[in-house]
Formats: sequence, structure tokens, C-alpha cells
Amino acid sequence: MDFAGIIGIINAKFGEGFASIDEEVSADTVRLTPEQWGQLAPFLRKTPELFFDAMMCITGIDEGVESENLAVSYNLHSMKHNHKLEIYVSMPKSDPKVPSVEQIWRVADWFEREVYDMFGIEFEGHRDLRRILLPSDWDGFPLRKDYEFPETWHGIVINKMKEGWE
Amino acid sequence: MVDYFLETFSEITWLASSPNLSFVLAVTLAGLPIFLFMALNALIAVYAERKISAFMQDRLGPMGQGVGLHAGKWGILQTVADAVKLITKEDIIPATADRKLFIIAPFILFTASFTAFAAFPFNEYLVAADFNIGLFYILAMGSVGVIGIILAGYSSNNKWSLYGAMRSAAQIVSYEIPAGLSLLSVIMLSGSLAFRDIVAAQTGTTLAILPNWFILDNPFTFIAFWIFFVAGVAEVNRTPFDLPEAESELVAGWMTEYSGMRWSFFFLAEYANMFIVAGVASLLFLGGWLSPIPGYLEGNLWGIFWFISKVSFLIFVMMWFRWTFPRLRTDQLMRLCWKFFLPASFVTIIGVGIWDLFVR
Amino acid sequence: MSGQLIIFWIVTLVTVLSAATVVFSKNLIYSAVALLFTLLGVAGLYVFLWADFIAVTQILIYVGGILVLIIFGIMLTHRITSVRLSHSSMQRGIGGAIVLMIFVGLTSMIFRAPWYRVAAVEPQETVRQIGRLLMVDYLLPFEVASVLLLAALMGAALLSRKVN
Amino acid sequence: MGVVIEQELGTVHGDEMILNIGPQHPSTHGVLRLKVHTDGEIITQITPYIGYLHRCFEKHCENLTYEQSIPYTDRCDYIGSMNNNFGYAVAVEQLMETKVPEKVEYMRVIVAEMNRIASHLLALGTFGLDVGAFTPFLYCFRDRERILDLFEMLCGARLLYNYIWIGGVSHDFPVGWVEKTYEFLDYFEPKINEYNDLLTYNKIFIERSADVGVIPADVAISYGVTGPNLRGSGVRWDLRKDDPYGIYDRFEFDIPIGTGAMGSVGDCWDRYYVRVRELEECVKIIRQALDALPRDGDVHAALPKKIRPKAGHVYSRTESPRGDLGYYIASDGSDIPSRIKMRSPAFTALSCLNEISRGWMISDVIAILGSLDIVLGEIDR
Repeated sequence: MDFAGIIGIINAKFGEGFASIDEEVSADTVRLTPEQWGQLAPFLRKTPELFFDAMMCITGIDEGVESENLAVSYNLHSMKHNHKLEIYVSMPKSDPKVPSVEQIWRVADWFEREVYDMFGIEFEGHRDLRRILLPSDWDGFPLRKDYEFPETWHGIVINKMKEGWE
Repeated sequence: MVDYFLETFSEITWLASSPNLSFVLAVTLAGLPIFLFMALNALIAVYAERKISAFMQDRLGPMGQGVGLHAGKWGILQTVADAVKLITKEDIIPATADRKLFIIAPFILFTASFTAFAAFPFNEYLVAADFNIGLFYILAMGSVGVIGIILAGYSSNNKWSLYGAMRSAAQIVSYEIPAGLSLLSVIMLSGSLAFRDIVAAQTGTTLAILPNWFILDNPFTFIAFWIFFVAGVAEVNRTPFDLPEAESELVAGWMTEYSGMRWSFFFLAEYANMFIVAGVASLLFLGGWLSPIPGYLEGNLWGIFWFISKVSFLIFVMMWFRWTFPRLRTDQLMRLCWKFFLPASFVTIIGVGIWDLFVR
Repeated sequence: MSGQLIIFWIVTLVTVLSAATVVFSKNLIYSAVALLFTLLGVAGLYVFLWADFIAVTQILIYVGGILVLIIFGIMLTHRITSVRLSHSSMQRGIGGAIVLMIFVGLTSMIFRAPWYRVAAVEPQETVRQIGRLLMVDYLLPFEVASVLLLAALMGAALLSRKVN
Repeated sequence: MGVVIEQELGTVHGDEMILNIGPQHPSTHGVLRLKVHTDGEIITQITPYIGYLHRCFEKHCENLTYEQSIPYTDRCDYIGSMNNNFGYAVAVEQLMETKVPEKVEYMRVIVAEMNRIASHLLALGTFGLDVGAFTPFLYCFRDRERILDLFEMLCGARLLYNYIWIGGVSHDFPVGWVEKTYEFLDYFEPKINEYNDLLTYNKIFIERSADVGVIPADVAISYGVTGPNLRGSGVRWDLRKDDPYGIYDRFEFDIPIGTGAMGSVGDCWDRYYVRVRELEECVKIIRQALDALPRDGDVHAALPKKIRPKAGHVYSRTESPRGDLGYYIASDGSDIPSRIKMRSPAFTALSCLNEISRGWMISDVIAILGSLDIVLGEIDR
């Protein structure tokens, strides 16, 4: 099924204008709010015509220091129908919360933990939201654009990046 | 050999006057070669294992080039270098280990295989102490060694060691039964537990040209040989039964915390045990020191040669196993023992009895 | 004193001392290890009685089988090794008196008994005799005993099985 | 740190013992720590702890230009570096809408498939090692060595190639390389039977791997398990055929899947055997590509002078030896990417470990881990 068809099915269920196509970001990406994503996710997995059974990737994104927004991008794929969909959910940096899809796609368990680890986005409903790559007592979320590198860690001095290295 | 020394000493006047001294001397003189032999056996076997594994794996193994600090031509001195390294290595005892048991464990294991060698004949006369229940004695001493393994695993206070020790204890205790039962068929045929009588019963020929060894005596002893040999491989914890020290699972099993000299005692014991298993198998089933061509190439020195050759061949087969097979799992190991080997060894006992009564 | 006597005393000393360690040790696993030496010592004593078969059987069964199971049981039992064994007893007076009486009784019996003395002869072929006794003369008791042991084995397997 | 560890231990039941496999252990294939709850030797729960090899790949990429990130992708999956380069190059080219020359396309397929063979050989060998077979490991390394020699001839490096660039490759094939590759293929094809004789059909090996660690197809898809692991579960899915990138649609090859020949579909043996069969398919592809390789052409013809894609993002995935290797690249229009995310196949494969290894024994977990063919450099990035 092509992208327009998928949008058609979604809008038929949730009302016209629910899934807005954002030409600026990418041509085949749906931009959603966290609440909308919470409603849509089970529908995408269960509906026989869509049947997105594979979650390819979950990416956390910091939209830049100016925009004050964090985002999570979900790349979905249907093994049965061989069609893809990208969902782009953005939220303010002050209150980064997204519904968890960990129980719908099991692979999201570790992907969401990684996004939480790197961006501090809370996935509501995740059963085991811990840091995954960084030590459990790490401060801050390193992939945010405004992240300040710590000077020491447990008394170990961290060398600053040398000047002039680009 | 103790008796031989005592006899010799009684002819030397200054020794004959002091029976205590001559007794101690005789025991020492009989025991020392065993110790030397165990060390030599490990040296040669380790070198052989390296070279055999290397040739099986398309490599050359240890190779020395030129002179100086290299390990000799073809790496012959490699194991000597290893031994020097092990002796000079720092002796580490983990802080949380049970010190006394940790120290005593390697010696229990080593002593068990050492004392087993006492009853081991290399030919008709070359034996440290000639028992009339030699075979039974060697089996008993083999079962003492497992206590050393369990203590090593327990005292290290390490989970890998504990797992290794538990696996090892379960494995050795289980495989002792089919190993012992499969030997019974030979004991039934020879009617003795003394190696001298067992080997003597194998002299002569069968089917005109073949040597009258027990492995060729009847189909049941042929099966019994394989049961004993495989169970023996399991008892010395070698691949495919090397679960207690399975390096990909349990790091090094019960030996994880050992290093240097203490570890080398385990090592000596392992190769000594290999020799014992191969030796018992060749004494009981392959005619011991008898020549493979009955009537030719016999004599005392030829006897030692034939015996060592048979043992070396069986040790080579064990090494062949090791570099070919993957490792079994604990439950598969136990299933093999209790569901296949144990019934099969009972069948061999009954079968040999029936064969001896009716077929012969 | 002959060389054999020296060895006899060494074996006796090892047996008694390690037996004492089994009783007095406060660490369970040490007791088990001391038991190893006790059993080996007893096996040595059997050898002095010309009972080589019994000596080796002692090692094979008690050391190789039963002691391994004891140590196995200690290792598998949860935290049993850290239990401090206490030897405090309530009835020291009476207990001591009874022990003393038994000691005096046994000692006096050893010294008074008219021991049957024969010249030491080395019996030959004990194995053959034992085999004959077990397989010919006492075959029925031997078989009954084995059936009993089999029943005990099956009972143990049944009891230890997890009921799900 | 003491406090942290105590918190991690959680609830332990009476008969359970906690065993830490790793971070230093002979068969964790790197620095991986598995916290294993065991009841005797039976596993009741596994919690993998990763991140010991985290080298901030994604943060580095935010400070480097597009082409400077290529050596970093090498270091993620250091067993299949060519495929990592390839995936990254494909993703950036998709973002920039670059067309690469015909010759480069063929060269990329050849080196990527060669690297797939090398990677699979390592996977097969180490899986054998994990179940206790030492010799097949060295046989695999013997043949892998020849591929590494060819790569060394090609670009000077044996593991971290930095060979496939955005819009091209770094060097043309040196004189004699193609002939040597043909020679290698002739040498290698009969060797596959050697592995089969030695390990694949060994009775003990089948006992250890058949029916162990079964991943049913639906569980595999839900956990995002891809590549040979997914095909071992009986799902005929290969990006080279189903979503072709580069010029993979021009080649004739099969997609081997697990059939449960020795046990049930999706067990360790199936995953192992899929890799063995894929070796043959790789040889087929390389032969076709070598036959069709254009003789002349400049491999640097399409290299962009300045890599500055327009604002936007792309998610592109390629078939690495371990499965779907995805790159999510977001550009803000400058010459430095605003976000690069690598979706590594080993990461998702490892996440299903707890699900598939509960109830098995410690030895089986090592076997299952070996059959998943993880590379910690890629998981931790």
C-alpha cells in the first residue's frame, strides 16, 4: 500500500486531519502529538490492512537549541504488506513524555530505554525504564544539544576536547 | 619393586643391619620414579597435545627458530619453558577463599593419582608394588581424586568453581559405575584382580593369527572396552565430557582461581589420570605388555615398549576426541551414562557369562 | 621397632587425630575433610589385618561414594557452611560419668579377655574366598539385601521428586 | 558503586543463585554482562547489561562532517566493516540524491559480500567454540584470513577499511585483485563442505543446538530480530531481495531459511545452518558481480566536492551480515549532520535473549548467545 492509502485508512478511523503530512521534514512522514500517537499505535499494529508488525527503529531527536523541542521518530514496517511508515512525535523539552509502545512491539523496550538514556524522554507505561548504555548513576542526557560535558566522573578527571580539532 | 629393593638391600651388609632404613629407602626408591614419570608424562603429553592439535588444525604449533631464548627446534622445550613459568609464577590465594582447603585440594587430587601409579605394571616385573587386587586398588584411588576437585571448587569461593565442582562430582561419581561394571567382564574371564594374571590370561592366539586379547575375545568384551574407554574419558574430564572446566561456559570451572604451582598439580594429575585410564584399558583389553604378534618381539624391554605404545595410542585417541568433538550438556551427559552405558555394561556382564558357558 | 610398626603408629595417629577433628571442628566442611583422613586411616588399619580387599572397598565406597555425597550435600544446602556448630551440652556431669564408665569397662575387658592368639600367617587370595562366600554360600541373603537397597533407592527417588 | 549493585540484585528467591556472566568472560563475544538467575543450572531470568563498549558514536557524529563519520562506522561492527560503510554511504547518498557510477556499484557489492563471508565465518567458528568445538574455529579463521589478505591488498587495512565513501570508493581494485578473488572463490567453495563434515552434522553438535533457543517467527518479528536470525525462524525476508538497495536486484541468488531439519524451526541449529547456506549464496553473488564488473570507469567520478544535503531526514537500511542495519540521518542543511542514529541488528537480537533462554541451562545460554552472532561494538556503539 502506498503512503496516501495508509493516511487514508488512518484518517478514516480517527477523523480527517488527524495525520498531517509534513512536507518540510520528509514526504512520507506523519507528524503527531504524543496523545495521538498513544491512540494510533495499537491501531497500526492490529488493523489487518495496515499490520505494521515490525518496528524498525526508534530515534530520539533534539530539534536544536532554539526550537525547545524534543522528538521521537518511529520507523514502522509491515512484513506482510511490505509497506513503511514514519511517525514523528515532537514534544516540548520542559515536559518530555510519550506513551510507551513497549508492549505492542517488544523491540521498543530497548529502543525506548536508549532514547530515555540519551534524551531523557519519559515513556509512560514502560515497565522497565532504566538507563541502558550509560552507567545508572550518570547525570544528564548526553545527546541533547544543550548537554554540558561533566568535568569529573567519580573523581576521574575527564579530558576536554583539544582546541582546534574539527 | 619394593620387594625387589628389600631383597637387594638384604645382601648389602651395612643396610641389612637396619631394616627400618632399608624399608624407607626401598619405598622411596620405588616411589621416586613414579613422581618423575608423572612429571615426564605430563611434559611429553602436553607437547604431544600441542603438536597434535596444531596438525589437526592446519597449524604448526610451537616452533623454535635459531638458538638462544627460543624453545628449541620444533618447540621441543616449550613445555619446559611452561613448567619454569608455572613454578616461578606468583602464588595467589583469593582473599575470600578458604585458605586451608584451598591449599590442600591440589595435593589430594595429585596424591590420589600418584598412589594409583603404585600398582601400575609396565611389564611383568616393573611395578612399584605388586598387589593381588591391583585393579581394584587403582579404581578406588581414582575415586579419591574427586574429593580434591570438590574441595578446590568449594574453597575458591567462586561461583564458576562451585558449578564446575558440582558438575565434576556428579559426572565422576556417575561414570565410575559403568566404568567399573564394564571391567567386570574381563575379571570374570580372567578370574583375578591382579594385573599379572589378567595379562597372563591374554597370551596366545585366537582365530589362528590374532592375539588372544580380551577385546577380541568375544563381542561383549569388545563393547565393554568401548564403554570403559568412553567412561574413562568422562572420568578424566576431557572433551566431549569436559563440562567441569568448560572454558566457554564456566571460565575454567573448578580451577578458575588456581594459578602457578598449585594449578600445575591439577595439570599433572589430569595427564596422569589420562595415562591411568589408557593404561588400565590396554592392560585389561589390549594385552598390556604382550606383543601384538604372538610369539615375536617379546621380552621385558619389548614389553615396556608395547605397553607404552598401546597407552600412547589410546592417549592419542583421547586427544583426537578433544580436537574434533563439541561438548555435551550436563543432562545429556547424565542421560548417556544412566540410560545407555549402565544398561549396556550390565548386558556385557551377562553376555560374557553366557558366552563363556555356552558358546565357547 | 620395625618399619611396619612405625607405619602402624603413623596410621593410627592419623586415624585418631582426624577422628577427633571430625568431632571437635566447628566448621562442617572441615569435619568432612577430616573424615576423609579418618577413613583412609581405617583403610590402612585393615591392611595391617591382611584385609586388603576390605581396605580397598572401604576407600572405594566410603571415600569415593559416601563422603562425596556428604560434601555434596553440605555444598548444596543453603548457607549450611556458615552455621557455627556449638558443642555446649546440658548434661556434662552425667555424660562424663557414663563415658568414664564405658572407658573403664572397655579397657578392663581388653586387658582381661583371653585373646585367641595364633601365629601371623598371610592369608592368600582373600578376594576369591569373599567371592565364593557371597556368590555361593550366602547368595540368598546377598540377593535379599540388594532387593532391600533397591527398594530404598526407589523410595528416595520418589520422595525427592518435585510434585508439580 | 556498592549501593548501585545492591539495588540491581532485586528479589532473589530461596533456591536461586545469581550468576554474573561477564563483563569479562570467554564467550560473551565482547564486554557484555548477563545477570543470570539460576535454579541449579536452569535459568529463570536473564538481564543483559550493555554499554561497556559505548564510545559515543552518535555524539561524535554530531560534531563531524558527513565523510568524517565513515571511519567511526567501521568501528561499530568491526567484523563487517564494509557493510557498515556501505549502509552509511547508501543512506547519505539517498539524502543527497547522488547517483554513483556503475562500476562502483559492482565493486561495493563484491566487497560487501566478501565481508559477509568473513563475518559469517567468524560467527560459525565462534558458535562452534561456544559449544566446545575448537578445531572448526581455526578452520574458519584460516579461510577468513584469505579474505582479510585480499582486503589488505585492496585498501591496506584488515579490519577497519574506510573503503566505501559517499559517492564512490576509496581505491580502484588493484591489478590482479579480481583474479585473486576468483582464485579465492574456487578455493573456498569446497571448504564449505569441510565445515559441514566437521561440525554441522556432528551428532553432539546437533544435540547441543537442535531444539535449543527456539525463536518463533512472530516473536522474532516483534523483537525486531533480523538477518540470518530471522531467516533461521523460517521467515523469508532479505533486504537484498525484498527491498533492494544498490544493484542487488540484478543478481540471482536464493534466500536460505530455517526448516527445522534437525529440530524445530528457529532453533540454534537453523540459525547456524542459514549462515552456512548464505556462504554459498555470497559466492554466487560475487561470481556474478565479478563477471559483470565494468573494466574501466573512475571510482572517484561521483565523489561530491562538498557534502551539504538539504534539510530533511532519511531512514535507510541495508542488509549487514547481522541483519537490518539502519541509519537515521537528520540534516539541518549544514555540512554537519544534526543527528545520526544507527539501528544495529545485534542490539535488537540481544534484546530477545531473556525471552528465548528462560528455562534452558547455562550451557544453552552460551550456545544461544553464540547463535545470535552479536557484536558488542555495534550494540553499544
